[in-house]
Amino acid sequence: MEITRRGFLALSGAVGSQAALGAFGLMGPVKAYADELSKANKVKASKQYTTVCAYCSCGCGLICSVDYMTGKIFNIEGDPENPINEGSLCAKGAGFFDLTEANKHRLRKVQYRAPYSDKWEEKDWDWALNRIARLTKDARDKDFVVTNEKGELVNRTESVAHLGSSNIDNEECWLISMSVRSMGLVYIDHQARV
Amino acid sequence: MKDIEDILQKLERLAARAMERNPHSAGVVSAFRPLIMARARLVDSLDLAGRGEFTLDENLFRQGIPVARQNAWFREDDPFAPVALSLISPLKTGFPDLNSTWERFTGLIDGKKIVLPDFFRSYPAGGDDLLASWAQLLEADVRIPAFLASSVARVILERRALDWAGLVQDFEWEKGYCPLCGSPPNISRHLEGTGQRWLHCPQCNHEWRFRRVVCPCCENDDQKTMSYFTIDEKEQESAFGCEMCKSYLVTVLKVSGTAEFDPDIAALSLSHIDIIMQEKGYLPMVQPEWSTFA
Amino acid sequence: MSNHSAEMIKVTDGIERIAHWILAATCLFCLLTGLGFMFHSWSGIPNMLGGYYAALWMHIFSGLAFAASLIYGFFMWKKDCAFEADDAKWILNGGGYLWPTTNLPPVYKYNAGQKAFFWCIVAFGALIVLTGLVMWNADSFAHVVARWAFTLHAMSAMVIGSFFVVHFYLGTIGNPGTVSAMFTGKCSKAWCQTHCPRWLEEKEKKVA
Amino acid sequence: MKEHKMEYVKLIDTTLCTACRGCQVACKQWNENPASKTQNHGSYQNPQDLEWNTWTLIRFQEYTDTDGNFKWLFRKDGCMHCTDAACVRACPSGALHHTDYGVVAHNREICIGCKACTSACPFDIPRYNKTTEKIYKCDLCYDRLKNGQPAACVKACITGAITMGEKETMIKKAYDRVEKLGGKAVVYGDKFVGGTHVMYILSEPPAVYDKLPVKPSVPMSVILWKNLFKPFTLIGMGAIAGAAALHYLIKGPHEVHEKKEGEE
Amino acid sequence: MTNHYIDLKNADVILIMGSNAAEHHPMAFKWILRAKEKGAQIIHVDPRYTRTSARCDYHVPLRSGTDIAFLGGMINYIASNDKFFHDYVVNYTNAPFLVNPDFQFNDGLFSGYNPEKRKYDKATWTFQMDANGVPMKDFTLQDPRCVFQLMKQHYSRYTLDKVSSITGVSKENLLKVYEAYASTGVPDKAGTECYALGWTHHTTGSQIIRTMSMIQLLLGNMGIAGGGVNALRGEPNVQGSTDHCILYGNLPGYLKMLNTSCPDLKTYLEHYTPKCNDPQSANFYINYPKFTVSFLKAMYGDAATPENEFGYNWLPKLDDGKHYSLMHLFDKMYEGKIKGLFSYGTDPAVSSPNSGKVRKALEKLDFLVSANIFDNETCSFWHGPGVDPTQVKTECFLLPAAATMEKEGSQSNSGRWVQWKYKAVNPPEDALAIGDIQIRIMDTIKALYAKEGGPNAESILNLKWDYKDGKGNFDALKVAKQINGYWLADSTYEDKLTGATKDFKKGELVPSFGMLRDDGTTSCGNWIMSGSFDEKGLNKMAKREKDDPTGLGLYPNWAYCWPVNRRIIYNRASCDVNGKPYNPKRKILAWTGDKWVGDVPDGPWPPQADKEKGKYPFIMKQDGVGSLFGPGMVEGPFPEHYEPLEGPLAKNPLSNQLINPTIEIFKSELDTVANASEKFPYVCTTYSCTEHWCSGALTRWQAWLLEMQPELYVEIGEQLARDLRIGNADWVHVSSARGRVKCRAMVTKRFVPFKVEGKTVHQVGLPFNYGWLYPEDGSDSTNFLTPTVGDANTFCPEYKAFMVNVERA
Repeated sequence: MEITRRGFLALSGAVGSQAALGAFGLMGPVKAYADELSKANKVKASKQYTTVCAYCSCGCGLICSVDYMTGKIFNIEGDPENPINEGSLCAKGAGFFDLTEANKHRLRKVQYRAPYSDKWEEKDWDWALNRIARLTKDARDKDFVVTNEKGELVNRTESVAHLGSSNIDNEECWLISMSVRSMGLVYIDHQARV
Repeated sequence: MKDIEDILQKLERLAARAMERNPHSAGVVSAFRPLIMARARLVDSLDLAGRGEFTLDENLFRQGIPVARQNAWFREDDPFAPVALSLISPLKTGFPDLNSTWERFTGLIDGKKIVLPDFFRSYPAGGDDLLASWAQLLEADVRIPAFLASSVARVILERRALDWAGLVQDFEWEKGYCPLCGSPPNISRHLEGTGQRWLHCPQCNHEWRFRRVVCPCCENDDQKTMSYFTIDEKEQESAFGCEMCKSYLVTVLKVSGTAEFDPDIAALSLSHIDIIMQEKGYLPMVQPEWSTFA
Repeated sequence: MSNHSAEMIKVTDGIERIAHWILAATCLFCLLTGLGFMFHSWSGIPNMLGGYYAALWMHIFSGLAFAASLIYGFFMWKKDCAFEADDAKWILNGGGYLWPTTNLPPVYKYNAGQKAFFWCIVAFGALIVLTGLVMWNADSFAHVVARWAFTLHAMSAMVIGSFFVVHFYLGTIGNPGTVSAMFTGKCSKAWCQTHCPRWLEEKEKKVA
Repeated sequence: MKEHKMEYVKLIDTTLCTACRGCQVACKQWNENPASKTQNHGSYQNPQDLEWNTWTLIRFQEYTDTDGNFKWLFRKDGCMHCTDAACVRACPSGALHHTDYGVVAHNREICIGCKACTSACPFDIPRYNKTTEKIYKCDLCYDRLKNGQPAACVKACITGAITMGEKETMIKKAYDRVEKLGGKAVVYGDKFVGGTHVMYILSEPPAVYDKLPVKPSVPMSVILWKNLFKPFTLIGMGAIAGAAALHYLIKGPHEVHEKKEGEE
Repeated sequence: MTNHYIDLKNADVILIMGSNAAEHHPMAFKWILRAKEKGAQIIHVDPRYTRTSARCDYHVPLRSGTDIAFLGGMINYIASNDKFFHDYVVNYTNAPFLVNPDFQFNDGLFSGYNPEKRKYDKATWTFQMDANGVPMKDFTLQDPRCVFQLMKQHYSRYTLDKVSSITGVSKENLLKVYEAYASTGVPDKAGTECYALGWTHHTTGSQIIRTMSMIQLLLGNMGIAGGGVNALRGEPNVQGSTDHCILYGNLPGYLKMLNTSCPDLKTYLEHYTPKCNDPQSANFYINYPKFTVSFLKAMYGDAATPENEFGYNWLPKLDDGKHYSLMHLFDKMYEGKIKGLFSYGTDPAVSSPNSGKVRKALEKLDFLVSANIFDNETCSFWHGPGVDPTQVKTECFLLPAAATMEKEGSQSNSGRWVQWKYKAVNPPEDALAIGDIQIRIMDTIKALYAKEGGPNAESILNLKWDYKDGKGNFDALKVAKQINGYWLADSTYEDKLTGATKDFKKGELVPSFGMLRDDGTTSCGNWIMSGSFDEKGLNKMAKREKDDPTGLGLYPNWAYCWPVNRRIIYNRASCDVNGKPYNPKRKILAWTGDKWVGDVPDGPWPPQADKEKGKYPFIMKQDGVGSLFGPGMVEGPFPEHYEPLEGPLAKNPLSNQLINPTIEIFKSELDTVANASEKFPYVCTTYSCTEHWCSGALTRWQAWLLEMQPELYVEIGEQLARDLRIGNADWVHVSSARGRVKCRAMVTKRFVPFKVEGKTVHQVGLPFNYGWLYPEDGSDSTNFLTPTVGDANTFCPEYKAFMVNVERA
């Protein structure tokens, strides 16, 4: 029983054809105003995405409105469909906008501090990744324990540890939990225990 | 129900504010104001027969069959003619240029040349040929009789919808078209605070709640393919656009539940958004009221 | 008219006149701008002066000038305005203005009315200056003090305003020949005989 | 037919408030009021008092009631938007004025910073800013109300302690709630200064809450000032000028008469 | 949580103990207030009167660290006044089981304690088995050796006087709470408990929660709407990170980590697969091998073959009995044995105990890789107070991370609802999602090992690592599907109960963990998350339908709730043995003769009464019933009150065991302890505040939040402040045996002195949200004061009870 979508009430007459009874000129000023708005590109296009708050573990729903041109979030509000918060937010949730890049304290660049130096220097990702891989491999291989004193096969390293985090997504947690174990790390923990 | 005096005053206030806020559409709003007031007065005073005889099949409703589809839209003894006639005077004040047409229309009804029940018997299926013949009688564009018929339908269905609304109160309705009469929405508003999205039906003036990031027309829920257009410095005026079915819906943002709001007046005063969106290539979900007199 | 009676006696010296006119000017200015603030219908005055904000600052500065000149005037006229026994008699007889009377006591320099005017202006002048200062930084005073400052300021304005009109009338057309006292500083001998006979005698005794 | 003006009332139910201060943040966010550098003064209440950039403030109060059980009272302080507002009466330049919806709005352009309102307000709400020389206070988000939006604090409250609606319905809702609560609960706000557009449901008698006047009223000083001295300044001067003129016409000027020889 | 947030509205009595819900879980408190509006009674038991207490019916202050005494008293009250729910306790718990006669308890210790090793030999903690290995039961609960009688006898020592003397709670308050809560021991009443770090931050943390579970079992509150034991956890995805086990002791899905006592897969599976001879016990962990093999297949992909035991020996093994928790990690780092640390999205320099030791330990690192959205005290430890950068050799990397709305993925709230999040915007400039960072780091490391090799390089090289989308970025959907699990070969699944068969092709997704195989034909990254996709690839985590047929707030089609979308765990226990709901008004499940209707049941089997096909409700437990007698715990099958490591008393009023006999004592020179000493006479606890969140590393940077809570403060009772002549808002020093902190004094009526063992004991409290980095003049981490000691089972540090001294600065 498909209800005719288009033109249910448009019993006749083409859509949007302004010509015919222009005699009344009712829409003249409206059309002018519409053109003026479009020309001065006053019409801002945006997208809306649903996400979840990153403070306590209630899991309140949020809707982020993103300006299509600048690609920046300009408004975050409660998600009315989410049955937990039904559109409302607590004080921290309401201030969630301050976690976006609008907060100037957000980290934006890869930073490195050389041994004994007293300042951060900016680096690029490739350099940092290679350096980190080198350090990790050397530290792991140097004290790698294949068998413990009792001669049992253990294949582990106690010289590299991993902390973090219960503030990241499930997929990222699984990726970390699995990849650090493949390297043989045993000192693995995060805030769930704190 | 608030008494009719309060409603009329509210409409008066809203129309005045709309005209002050959007001067460019003041003409449209003031043209339609008498009609809107008349419709409100009629709905309040109309006493339709057969009020209690509506049935509602719950799981049909749950599958998305609106109430009107499960019952007869109109009854033979619905007061089509009196309603039509009482709409003529506001139309005269609103659209003086068409006075001759309105006169002729009154004459034709009195003279039984235009028999309204014929049209409403097969509603909403075609009635195009009937309308074409009325248009010849009226010597006017076919959209005039179409507009008259839809206004009459609006008054009667709005009165009937008040009874139907009671029937469906406690059922979930997840569809994008009106749970009572099945018409797509002409305007929607987002409640301030909770952000709930309420769609308005132009045919029976019923408002129902719908999910936020989903298209009412094709129920597409891929958030990447839906866009929202807002007008700078007028953060309440916006439109929802769906890239899948290329349809749009004028949306008034951040309106508080307790505030005074009339969807019809809002739709008229935001007609510039209709034009902007149609120029961007989107299609309206339903024919805007003002398009008859564009 | 013999030159005798046309002879002009010096009744006020230069400083006295300057003090008087500063006092008068600032008082009038404050009165007008004050009324401008108090009544929206009079908002013409502050707007004429460049808006409420500017008018307020002018009001404050002229208020300070008024205070200075008031203090100076007080010390200057205090002696002559000290009340005497027969001042009461003067008042009882309406000072000769309200109904004809003959037994007016001879007046030294200023009659009882003028003395009353002087003391009222000093009292309410001090009050209006004090409350004005309080109003200037109202938020550093207790609320009840700040609140009543506004009220007393308005009351004093009312009193000073009223006395101002009386003084203006009697100082000009009410007593012909008086106004020159404040312009040229000289009045006719006859004026002195009418208004300040005892002072005139003393003055002539000193000269002689 | 009385032009039925729509009046809103913001009802603050202190028995539902958990002092999460979402309203304080939302108010600052909507009005773009900067945060002030605060210190901990031995209480959760921060900033200490209403300021020019803090228009709403949760007041924390530790209170042991008459029969000894301890209560922690939270009260959202801010402008009460009185019907008969002392500040509007006191304001010489008309910056503070009544608007529709019952809001006491403030037109900052024409405010001359005379601070009459800060001392006149029975609730001690308006705050003066030394640098801008203007006063600041909550305006019930008047621009939002005009758009049909609820005030920012109403939107932010998650326990529903702050609600806003049409005046009569909210007053009825307040009394129903107080009846349901029983005990010493009381409705505060509709019995004085012509009824305020911000009302409280208090769990304790008003006298208990600090900085909450028990019987607020337009202070006598303002009444005297505006109803007596203000009119009488003009009337007084006018009357005396008239009397002088009459005196001049009837009695005539007090002429100087020649002092004849020997005449006393 | 066994239930979830919205379910709180269905409760008749809500006990908030060990939590400050109004301040730290405002949305949960909204649902608690909804219950209150419907007439529920809300009780708050907490050392301090907080904003939660202000909105509860009444507040009961108790001394920090005495929760087991308080709850033990309630068990005693319930058992001795016959308030327990008979039908439920007899059928659904191990109350009727007969315990091994050698099991003893005297003077604070259970049988089998070894003082040197500080461990128990659990041989005597067993049940008497009948001929075919099923525990013997006395359903009349009268046999002195049955669990119920032993429990009753154990808690008979928790008399009102003794409990009042330990906890400092008056007898009237104790009775008031016990009566109110025990009133839910009837079919048509539901009582629930909300706890948080207030309970977990103790050396006896796990046993506190177990005591409450015993109470919920006695009152029949487990598995019903408005019941259960609900943890209001602190972090947005702490439930998810715990499920995927970024924890030393577990593999994703709570599988046990490999240790040296299981050299190969076969012994490992034998060791950890529980067996039960009672046919009516589902003993769902019988499928343990399927979950383990499927995990290994998901990890190593095709490289994992039956021949190499699916890569079992590539994984690292822990030494038996050795632990590698956060406190052990920093202990080893302090000894200089740990060279490198990866610190993602965390701030241990503020949030871990004994910050002094942690910061000294960090200086001994060769390299520190941290990824965060804001800089914090850990990443910048090298220029902290009292640290000379020129002496610190650590190479530090600060990688900019993406915030939650800048990446796609799923997040589990503590009600086990896994909600899908969409990516709204790209992260700023060089910032990347943690997933992207981890993928790039592992790619580089894999390349290095491919080139240069190294010990056990196969483990790294064979790791399945193709989780990138077309453009080489981290693809959350691909990982989510890998977690859900795939069919690795065409196979047909035969449902044992109904006999229906269903065919699946290679590469299709596994619709539920019931279908996993242990022969390597299925892969599943985490068995509890299996079912988050249906076989055709519909992402159930992204579902947004709002229908709620039961009206109890289950919302079955909103997001995905592990396991298998079951919204309330152990929900079979909400019906009697024949499957008829105990409380028809709050019906979440009912047996209609051939199937269950309502929430997803705990397994499809008929109810218990059906002797041959029916199953007991607690399907994850070996015996299928709730454990009043819990031999799984390290410190004893019945929770016993022990004093905190650092407490005010020299002797435990209940026994000669002062502290928990099985906790590990750290012995570095910075781990000093001062129990019952004059120098540190006041009990101290730490907590957070509404305005800040955890270590404050996110909220301290926000002006409007910092304005409301600008500085560290210590809340002191009025009487103590008078004694120490401390005025409100004075600067004071709070010192413990380990460190000292300078902060403001907040003199308040909300802390009251306790009468403990005849002595007046004062308590103070501090938030832990502040650090030296920002705001500059704000003071430093409160955790300079806290001891390095943790719970015996979980090593969760004891932040909530230690001893301090307070004096004017």
